[in-house]
Amino acid sequence: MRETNRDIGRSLALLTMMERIRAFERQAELAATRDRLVLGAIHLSYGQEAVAAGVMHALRRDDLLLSTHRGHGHTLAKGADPAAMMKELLGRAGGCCGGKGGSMHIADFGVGMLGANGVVAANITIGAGAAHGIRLLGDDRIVVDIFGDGAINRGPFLEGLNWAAVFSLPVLFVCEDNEWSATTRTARMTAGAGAAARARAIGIEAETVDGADVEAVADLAAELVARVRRDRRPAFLHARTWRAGGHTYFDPAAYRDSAEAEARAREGDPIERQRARLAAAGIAAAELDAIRAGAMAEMEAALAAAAAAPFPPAAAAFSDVQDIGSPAGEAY
Amino acid sequence: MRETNRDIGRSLALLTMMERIRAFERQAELAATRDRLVLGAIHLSYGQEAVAAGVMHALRRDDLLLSTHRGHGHTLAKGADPAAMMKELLGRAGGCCGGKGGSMHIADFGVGMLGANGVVAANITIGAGAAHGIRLLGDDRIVVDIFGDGAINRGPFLEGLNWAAVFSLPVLFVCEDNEWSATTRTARMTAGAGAAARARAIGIEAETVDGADVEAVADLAAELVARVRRDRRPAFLHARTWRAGGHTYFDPAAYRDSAEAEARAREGDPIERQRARLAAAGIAAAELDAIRAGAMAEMEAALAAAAAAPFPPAAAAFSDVQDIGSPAGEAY
Amino acid sequence: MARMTYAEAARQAIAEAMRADPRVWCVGEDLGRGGVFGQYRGLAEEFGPERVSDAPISEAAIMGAAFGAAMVGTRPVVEMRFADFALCATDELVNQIAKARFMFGGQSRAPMVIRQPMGMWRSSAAQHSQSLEAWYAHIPGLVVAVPATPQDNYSMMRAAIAADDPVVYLEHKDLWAMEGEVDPAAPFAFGQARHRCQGDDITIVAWSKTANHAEEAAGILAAEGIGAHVIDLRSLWPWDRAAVLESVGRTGRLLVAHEAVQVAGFGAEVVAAVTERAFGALKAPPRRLGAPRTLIPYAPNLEERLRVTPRMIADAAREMLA
Amino acid sequence: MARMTYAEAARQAIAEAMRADPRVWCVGEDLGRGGVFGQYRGLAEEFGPERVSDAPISEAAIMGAAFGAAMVGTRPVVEMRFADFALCATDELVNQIAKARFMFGGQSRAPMVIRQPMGMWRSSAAQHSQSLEAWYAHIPGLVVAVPATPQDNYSMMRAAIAADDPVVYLEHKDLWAMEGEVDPAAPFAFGQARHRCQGDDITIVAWSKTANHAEEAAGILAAEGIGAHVIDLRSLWPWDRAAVLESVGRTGRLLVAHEAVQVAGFGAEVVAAVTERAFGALKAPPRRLGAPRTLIPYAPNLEERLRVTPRMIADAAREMLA
Ligand SMILES: Cc1ncc(C[n+]2csc(CCOP(=O)(O)OP(=O)(O)O)c2C)c(N)n1
Ligand SMILES: Cc1ncc(C[n+]2csc(CCOP(=O)(O)OP(=O)(O)O)c2C)c(N)n1
Ligand SMILES: [Mg+2]
Ligand SMILES: [Mg+2]
Repeated sequence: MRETNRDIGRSLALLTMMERIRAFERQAELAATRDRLVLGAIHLSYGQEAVAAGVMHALRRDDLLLSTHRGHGHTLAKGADPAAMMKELLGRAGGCCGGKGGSMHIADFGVGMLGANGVVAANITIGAGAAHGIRLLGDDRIVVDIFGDGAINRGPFLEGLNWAAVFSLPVLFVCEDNEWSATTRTARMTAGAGAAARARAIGIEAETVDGADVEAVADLAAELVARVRRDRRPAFLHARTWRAGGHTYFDPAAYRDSAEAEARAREGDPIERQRARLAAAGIAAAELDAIRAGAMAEMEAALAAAAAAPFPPAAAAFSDVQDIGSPAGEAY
Repeated sequence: MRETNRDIGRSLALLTMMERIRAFERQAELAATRDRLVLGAIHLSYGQEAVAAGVMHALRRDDLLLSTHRGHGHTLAKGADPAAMMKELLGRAGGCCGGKGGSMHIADFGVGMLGANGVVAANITIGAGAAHGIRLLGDDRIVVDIFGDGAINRGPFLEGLNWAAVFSLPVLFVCEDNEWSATTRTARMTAGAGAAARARAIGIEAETVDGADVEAVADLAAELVARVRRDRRPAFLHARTWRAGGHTYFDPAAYRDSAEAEARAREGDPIERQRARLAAAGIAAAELDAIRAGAMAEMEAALAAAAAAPFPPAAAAFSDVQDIGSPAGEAY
Repeated sequence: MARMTYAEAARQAIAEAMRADPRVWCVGEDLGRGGVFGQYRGLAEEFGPERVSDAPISEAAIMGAAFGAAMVGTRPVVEMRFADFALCATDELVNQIAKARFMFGGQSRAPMVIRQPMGMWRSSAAQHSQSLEAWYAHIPGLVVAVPATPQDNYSMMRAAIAADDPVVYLEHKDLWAMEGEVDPAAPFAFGQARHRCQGDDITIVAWSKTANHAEEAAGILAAEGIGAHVIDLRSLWPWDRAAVLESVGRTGRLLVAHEAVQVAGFGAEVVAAVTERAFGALKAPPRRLGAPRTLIPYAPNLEERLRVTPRMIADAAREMLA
Repeated sequence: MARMTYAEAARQAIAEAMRADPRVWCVGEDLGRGGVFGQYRGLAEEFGPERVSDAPISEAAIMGAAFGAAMVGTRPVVEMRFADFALCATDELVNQIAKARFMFGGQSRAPMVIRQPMGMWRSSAAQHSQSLEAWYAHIPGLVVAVPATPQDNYSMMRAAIAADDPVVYLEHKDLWAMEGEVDPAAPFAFGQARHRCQGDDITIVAWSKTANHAEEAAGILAAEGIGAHVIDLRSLWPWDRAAVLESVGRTGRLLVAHEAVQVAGFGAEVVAAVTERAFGALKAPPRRLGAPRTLIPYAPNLEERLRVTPRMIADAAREMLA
């Protein structure tokens, strides 16, 4: 039964990662709402955890990732340290960007996470370019470039996909389709058959997956990642999911039908689905609960550490701008 | 035989327009090379005249047109005065833009020609917007928005087509596919199945036509224009053609295989094809020659008039900038 | 005369313009739900989704399409959400909208208001905090509006919508909730500064949020017996050079304060233009206060470090009088 | 030491950098055929199409992809063809490239040269003629290079490629064919001006093509017995304020000349910075010469009307000494 054990192991690892993502974001939300320690906007990925967990599971640590404003889950799943991430959200020293970027610019180059982005779709061309760099350097890494359904209406979607296809670059584009663009239903503002059809028209093979099913995401991601790594050309993964909460932590999402929203969130909760699957496979409820409790404890500790961390030193406002003409020397 | 007479009439009109476009551009080229009266770049449409003549034939005078850096033919076919156009190319008073725009910004709002554009693809969103304006105003005009094959790799292609489809706007997009983007073969830099496939993926019906066959262009354009006018939603026309000359008048196009280029230009010459068709339909060679001679004479006169025209008055450098804070009052 | 917020003042100005002129319409992301700062609240309900139009996340198309619609005779109010995102549509704004009328020899017009909420606002970090008014002042064809109060956000929005020119309309995000009296009949013309307070010792020139800080600084200085003449430019092109020259002619001292990066900021233009023309009147070197040439950090303590405050303005003024 | 054109000087600098460092590569439209001004001639033949890469007409992707490739350790030279088209990639340049290192707390670098041929050039009209150096000087994170001679286009291109910062590299289209001696060993550092000629009566500051005009103007003035110290800034950030202050300390007179629109141009920064710091040394009001705030027309006579010429510079200098 080696095969089954390995499968169960993966299933548990995927569940664990999803629980950690959700626990991280719950703590981030509490830091914002209860503790008022977060001033800027943070975008939570409740209900979308399977995409982060499933896709990142397919990557090597030295593979690269670029993400969006809603990037906590991706970053954590790529291997970043939650305490450093939480410090970043609180703008503290020791944050993974030294407290200078915050939630929307979270990055951990040490694990190949080359940054969230505050500009929708901007990471699409940048990620294609990271893959271009890999091609020039000649190694076998690949890039995962994640964006939302709203991003497919911006020019960089076309330009970045065409670029990747023309130059035959090792990049897996992932459209995390939660059906919403802030307060707008994306479908109302999007013509045609959607993300995958657009990718195909630009010559990139595209597959759609149920993003609430972390096993399906992990399977498809593994296949596409292997294909991209082997063939050195782009592929496209369209993950259908649902944004369980508001656009930002302070958005009550009053603009959507709450019955529908709740039903969709309930049916599409990837964590509950995975727990049910594992329970059916014979994993004890206590073990599943322990995973959750462990994740909670880890993230509570991360928040505690972040809240206790000092703010960055004043000089940080002038460092890491540029070498030539640095404001640390001459700022006016 | 009323039907046939009407057909012959249209065929002659299409030939006449193509001859006028070619004669206009020959004179423009002479103005640049022989007379050195044109300083800026001009982009000639030798070999592509059928697209201009065929598409514009389907439009009403009050319909709108937006075009590219290679827009002389479109502008003339929309009904602009060649003498005013030639004056514009020479930067003279009486030019259709007062000598302030030149070849790349040629425009004649009086015949619905809302401007050529020096930025590739920029006219795509602007044209969609003109159609948006028509929708808001509630009249039955339509917009034709022309661009080259190179433009389909810029973001505004995606954003403009999606906009037109989402808002259900009366615009006919025309991709004038001459296979070249300046000195680059467009296919080398373009992934996927091309312009029409991309349009379809954005939910816009698209048809391809042999752009060397002016009758075919005119037929398809008539059908699509009627459809756009009736259904008030966008359509897409992909015209396959061939740039017979260099990118600009001073580009010898040494980078392309001259045998292939010449063969393609010969086979694809829409004027010779139309002459042959009309000859086969019984039109006397003398009549066809007279059309050509008439066009030549008209455009020689246009150039003579332009060369004799004065340069714009110095004050023109400060007019038509803005009402509020006009540099005519305070320029520094 | 009514008391209202800065956001509400512009909202009412738009609503009134839309009632008066069916060609006026608004377009931008999420407008149907009132806009990301609530600054369009209720407009979709009153005017319908065609005239208060949602948009795809397509800044280039929002800008470009609105321009096309303006050329055929409508009068769009374009919402860019954050001034930073307008950089996704710079070609459309700078190469197309600003230039078309001139390039086409006067055949076209672009009567547009391009709203770009700007400035630092509670840890929004480097991609959501910029103040780029100097850029737009440098571009011929554009009018640049930088309102600082509810009254001005009302009057200037009305004037911007009425204008036949493209107006880059920069509201400061930190002012949305600011309250004040609004007189709908108050006169306004672009290029006319507002005299925030009178004084004969020093001229302080500012705009947008920093004009409010300058007024506060004048209060501090007044308590010390120093009279500051605070001029809120309100628009940067055209700008009220005459008012500044008149004031500096009296005070002999010029201090310019703004939130944007100081290097190549619009403060440089004010100092240069005044020095060129009123050199003889100056009793002390003119001075600028702007942000250092660094990026805007997320951490609140660092962000605070980059702000020009009323105290900094008062301190600089005092030094100039010493 | 060899005689060559401005275009050739940069070409050789790139070729040498590419020979020395396999991480250096070039990307832009039509580079394989030598680039639109021939400024990449022969490079594709020597280095192959991967390192001298053609690109689709996708300025946003050219800029964005090159940035991604820079973050993983390559060193791209990005070609924008005309500075005007860089406005199709403003988000990528200003919101991404300039800010990433700071936002990510120093984790990333963007060693990039962003070539933007600028300036008026034989009736290129409003969309192919702009000079926007002031914009980039205003953006923290960017280095701004404005070479005026073959020597500097060689030395500065070498320095720009060697830099770990993003360098906005603005070559003037009217200088491509300018010839001059180039010493590959000549020292250069950003922020060090070139003293074009010495003089004690007036300081003339300029850059790019206008620096050559300023030198010509100094010749006219010298014949009349007026000594002009002409400073070619060469880079606008960092800029050699020390050199300008030293000179104005001697001459007491400052004239700044540039091709860009004068309003909110970088000349304003020079005048403001000098006036703030050397007010006491000034014997006359400082003065700027730039383009009027209008768009660049196609007609040659109108285009000429907007140019700052050697004669205009000499006339202004004479007036300042009168
Ligand atoms: C260019 C740009 N336009 C607008 C915004 C504001 N904005 C932030 S997130 C968002 C919605 C994005 O939707 P989607 O891409 O589907 O991602 P999601 O938020 O659903 O994860 C918008 C409009 C932005 N950040 N960048
Ligand atoms: C945004 C932009 N990038 C580059 C250019 C330079 N340029 C002018 S025409 C041209 C080729 C355009 O090819 P295509 O769209 O096929 O039109 P064609 O010239 O073949 O008519 C290029 C690259 C430009 N004008 N605008
Ligand atoms: Mg979404
Ligand atoms: Mg073409």
